[in-house]
Amino acid sequence: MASMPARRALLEVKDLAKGFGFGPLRQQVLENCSFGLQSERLTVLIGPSGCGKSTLVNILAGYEAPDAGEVRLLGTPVAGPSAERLVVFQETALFPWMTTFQNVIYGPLVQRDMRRDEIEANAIVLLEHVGLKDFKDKYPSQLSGGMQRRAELARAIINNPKLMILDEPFRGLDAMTRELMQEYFLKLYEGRKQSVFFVTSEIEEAIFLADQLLIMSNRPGQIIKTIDVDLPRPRTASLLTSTEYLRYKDESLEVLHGEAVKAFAEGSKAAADFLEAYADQNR
Amino acid sequence: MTPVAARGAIGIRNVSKIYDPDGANVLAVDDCSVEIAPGEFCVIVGPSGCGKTTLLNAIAGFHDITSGEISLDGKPICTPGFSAEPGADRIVVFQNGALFPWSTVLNNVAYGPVVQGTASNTEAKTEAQALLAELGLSGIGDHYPNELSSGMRRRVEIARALINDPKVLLLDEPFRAMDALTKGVAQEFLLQAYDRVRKTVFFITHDLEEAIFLGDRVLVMTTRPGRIKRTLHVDFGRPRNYKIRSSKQYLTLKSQIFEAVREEAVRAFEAGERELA
Amino acid sequence: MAKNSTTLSLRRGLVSVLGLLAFWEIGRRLHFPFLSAVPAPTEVFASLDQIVGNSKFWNDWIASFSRVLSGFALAQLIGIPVGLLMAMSRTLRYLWFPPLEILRPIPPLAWVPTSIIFWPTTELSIIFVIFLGAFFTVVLTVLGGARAIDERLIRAARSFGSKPRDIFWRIVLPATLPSIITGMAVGMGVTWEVVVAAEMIAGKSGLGYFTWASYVGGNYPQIIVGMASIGIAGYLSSGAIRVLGKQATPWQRQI
Amino acid sequence: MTVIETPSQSRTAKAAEINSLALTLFRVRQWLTQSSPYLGFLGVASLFLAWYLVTEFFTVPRFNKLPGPVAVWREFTSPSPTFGISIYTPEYYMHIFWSIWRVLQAFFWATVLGVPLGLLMGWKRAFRDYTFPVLEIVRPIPVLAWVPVAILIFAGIASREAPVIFLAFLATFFATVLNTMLGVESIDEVYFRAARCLGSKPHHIFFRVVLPGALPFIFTGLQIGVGVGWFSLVAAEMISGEYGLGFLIWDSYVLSQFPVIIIAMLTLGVVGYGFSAIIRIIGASLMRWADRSGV
Repeated sequence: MASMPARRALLEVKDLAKGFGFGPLRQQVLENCSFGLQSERLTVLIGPSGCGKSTLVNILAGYEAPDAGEVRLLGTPVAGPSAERLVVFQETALFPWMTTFQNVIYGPLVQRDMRRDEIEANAIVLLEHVGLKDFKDKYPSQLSGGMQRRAELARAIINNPKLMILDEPFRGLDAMTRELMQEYFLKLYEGRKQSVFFVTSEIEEAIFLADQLLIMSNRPGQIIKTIDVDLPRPRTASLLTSTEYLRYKDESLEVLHGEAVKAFAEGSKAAADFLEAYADQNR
Repeated sequence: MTPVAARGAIGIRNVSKIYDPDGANVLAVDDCSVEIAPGEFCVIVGPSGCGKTTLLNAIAGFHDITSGEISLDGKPICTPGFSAEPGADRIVVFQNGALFPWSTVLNNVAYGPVVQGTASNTEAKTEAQALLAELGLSGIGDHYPNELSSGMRRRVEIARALINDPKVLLLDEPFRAMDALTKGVAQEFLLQAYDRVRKTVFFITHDLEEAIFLGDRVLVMTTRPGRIKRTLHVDFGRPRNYKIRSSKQYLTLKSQIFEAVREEAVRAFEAGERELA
Repeated sequence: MAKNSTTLSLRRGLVSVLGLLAFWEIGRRLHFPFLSAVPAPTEVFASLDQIVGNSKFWNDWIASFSRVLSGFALAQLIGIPVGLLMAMSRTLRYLWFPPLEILRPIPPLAWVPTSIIFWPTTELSIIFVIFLGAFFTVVLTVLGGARAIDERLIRAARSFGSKPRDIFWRIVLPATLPSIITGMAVGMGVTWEVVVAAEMIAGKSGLGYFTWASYVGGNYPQIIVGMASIGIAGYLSSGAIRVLGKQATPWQRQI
Repeated sequence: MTVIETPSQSRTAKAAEINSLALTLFRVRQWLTQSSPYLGFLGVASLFLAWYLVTEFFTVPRFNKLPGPVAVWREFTSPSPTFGISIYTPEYYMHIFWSIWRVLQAFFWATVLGVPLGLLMGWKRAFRDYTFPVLEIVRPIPVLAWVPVAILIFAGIASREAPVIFLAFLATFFATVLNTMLGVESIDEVYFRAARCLGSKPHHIFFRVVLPGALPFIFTGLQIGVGVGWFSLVAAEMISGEYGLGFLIWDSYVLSQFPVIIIAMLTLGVVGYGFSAIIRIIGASLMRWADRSGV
């Protein structure tokens, strides 16, 4: 792995561990999971379904506390959610009762550190940038899947988070819309100095977007391989048929396929439902 | 060598379909013609709204067509004003799954033979048990569908179709809701079930990768109104496994129609945005 | 295709309703079992002009509506905050839910005697029983709605740095609005059930009393007029709430 | 030729067993350690305490006319109660029996007539067109507005039971029909298509898709129906009954035997709660498949 120029480490994760349940039903979801994120780079995490990716996202975002290990953002330990680490969820989490415009201005509005007209001006510029200007007074239910995703990206970007976390944002979109959304997202990312932590289970998507690729093992999840993807930027669709892209795909496919079969075999929902049941307790 | 199917030839000749949702008649499929040979794995790929589901529903007998004719082994099954009753000779595996949530895996698989009267309740159950075992699904017979993962549910649904030995298997984006890794393994399951007893397969999808990996022939559809834009013959030979995904030949095939598919995707993406907004 | 199928079902509906009325009329005339004592549509219609003419009848409408509205409004004013409080704070929920669960299954009308004993006037006692009927419905529906908010929306709001008051006013309240409206619509239905019975048992005025008095006074066609009026009044008030509800939740209207 | 072998098949089944037993154990432990049971107990205790303070201890004006918990308890548990109603007197159980017996009859007829009607209305468009408008016109009329007409309808029959049961039946019937119809309409079209693909005849579709698919809604309808039926029964008994808890409440009021009113009210609450709990349990056991997927 070529030695990368020493960039300031944005986020350090050391020996994270997280489990649910009790006694014989103890389900270890994350086990000594460690990695680092460099600032202004697009790091992609890939792993089979049920390997603890979403749990890791919840810990980084501050919604859940790990059982062991720690997460430091620019040296200071992370505690609870904050606008420095914003999450774009899998299914849309736009507020259904607010229009697109009200959704986008929500963050700066509640932080109350900018005048309202300034916030609204920023929002208009951003909506123009993501091509949603003439949908600003529409409700989320009136937007297509692609448009909802773009509105959600705008809602996060307007707060200039130090780290943007995306938890399989394009899952559920059909393959074609997904490819176009990936290009769209890259255009947005490559235009700004933004550190991104992107979680996915699609190999093609991971390599197409990533500067650095982290591969996670099956449950209990930990980082088992790191690949530096130095494909040229800006990345275009034609890249998908180039040989280097193919090489990276082969390299990660080898590791991932074994993990996928294990996850697929263990596919019974019984364990997953137990975790869900545990989650209800502390709501 | 696995037995080549002698039946299940689908003839689609100049088929068009106009929908009339409250007056604004929409041309969904425009003059499509294709002859699918018995035992052929034919894949239709295209953006949403390109009429691929309309074609599948017409073959399955859920609605008629406005012009043209669809025949199965020479017998017309769908013409303007007429559509043959859906039946066990052409079974659909639906996009979000249609296992009866209220009956166990075993009763689901045994459903076909029981209602058709081709087997008694117990005979059907033993037959179902055997098929499940052969497909590596033994041991989950008395589970309910909601207790299984999406990958497993999809395999049971394919088994539920295969037990009736249909002439044609119609698959409507069966792996769409799955994450990529589960999807890859589920696709391999379908291929191995296909190799077990050759059947005509009519498979529709949004995903070009999936189309090339699975199909003998790939038809690219245009955005509404749906026309067959390009045809691609895929001869990887059978059986196939995930290794071919990174083979040179796979990539050249993909690049051949990548542009054609992308054009339609972009048009649909823009149309979709306008249509919905 | 869609257009003529709605006219078809309309026609069928009309046929079945008219058929039923005809059957009722013939049944009364030919003294079918069960129908012989029930006044026929024609008799009811004939008695209409006499009733609609006198103002007492309309006073009964006003009496019933005023009781329903006061009891209902009270139930919303107290019930909605209680429901929201129970959703927001777990201790309150654990504290208040069991007592509510004990009182809820007791049918509101079982409270009529106790209410008469307790309250100075019968008017107040009827309004109290109406209040009870709507109160339990609203509290439980609002509680259910507030607790069913998608966890990710709360988490997203917290990530943006929302203060607790932002979470309540900008997230919990709007998200619960649809279930508040459902609670009101269902509650309104219950209040009409209760007011009719309470007026029959202990009332001196109102549509329920009118219907019962018509029976006691032997003026049977008026019973049907009373029943129809109560049905229309109930339908109008629930309908009004649904219309208000649609205005208050524009995001729910599918384009 | 085995497809991707899944060694874990037996493990999944075993996991399911451990899961449900240990899960309940875990839940009980969780429940005990948390504050919910103690707070709940505190809530109920404070309700009864407030009742006691207001009626018997401080005898606040207005409240003092109501019987307090101690008086009610003493009456309820005394072998020779002043007003003849306590756990020792057969009359108490006779009233309970009458009320339950009436609700059971109403519930039976509402199910026998309501469920098939609801299933057909949900399944066949034509059937729905003929029946739904009539139901929609009659439904808004509060059940108790029917009391006078019910008496007239059943005037011919000697027993005064018929109108009371008819009223409870009406309430339960509407709830059952509408919820059953909703249940059928909630079944995803894809299950009808899948069944037709597999060669089902119409009667297969009715018994193997329409009925099971609507089952969760049918039980919701029955549960609401029992609640509403119980509600109407009490009023009907108050107005024109001879026995039953509703009658007991009104009769005790007229004879100003106030503690009995409270006894009858609390009994109504407990028996009503028991009824809907029984239906919930039957429903849950019948629909194991729906418990987690929340169809």
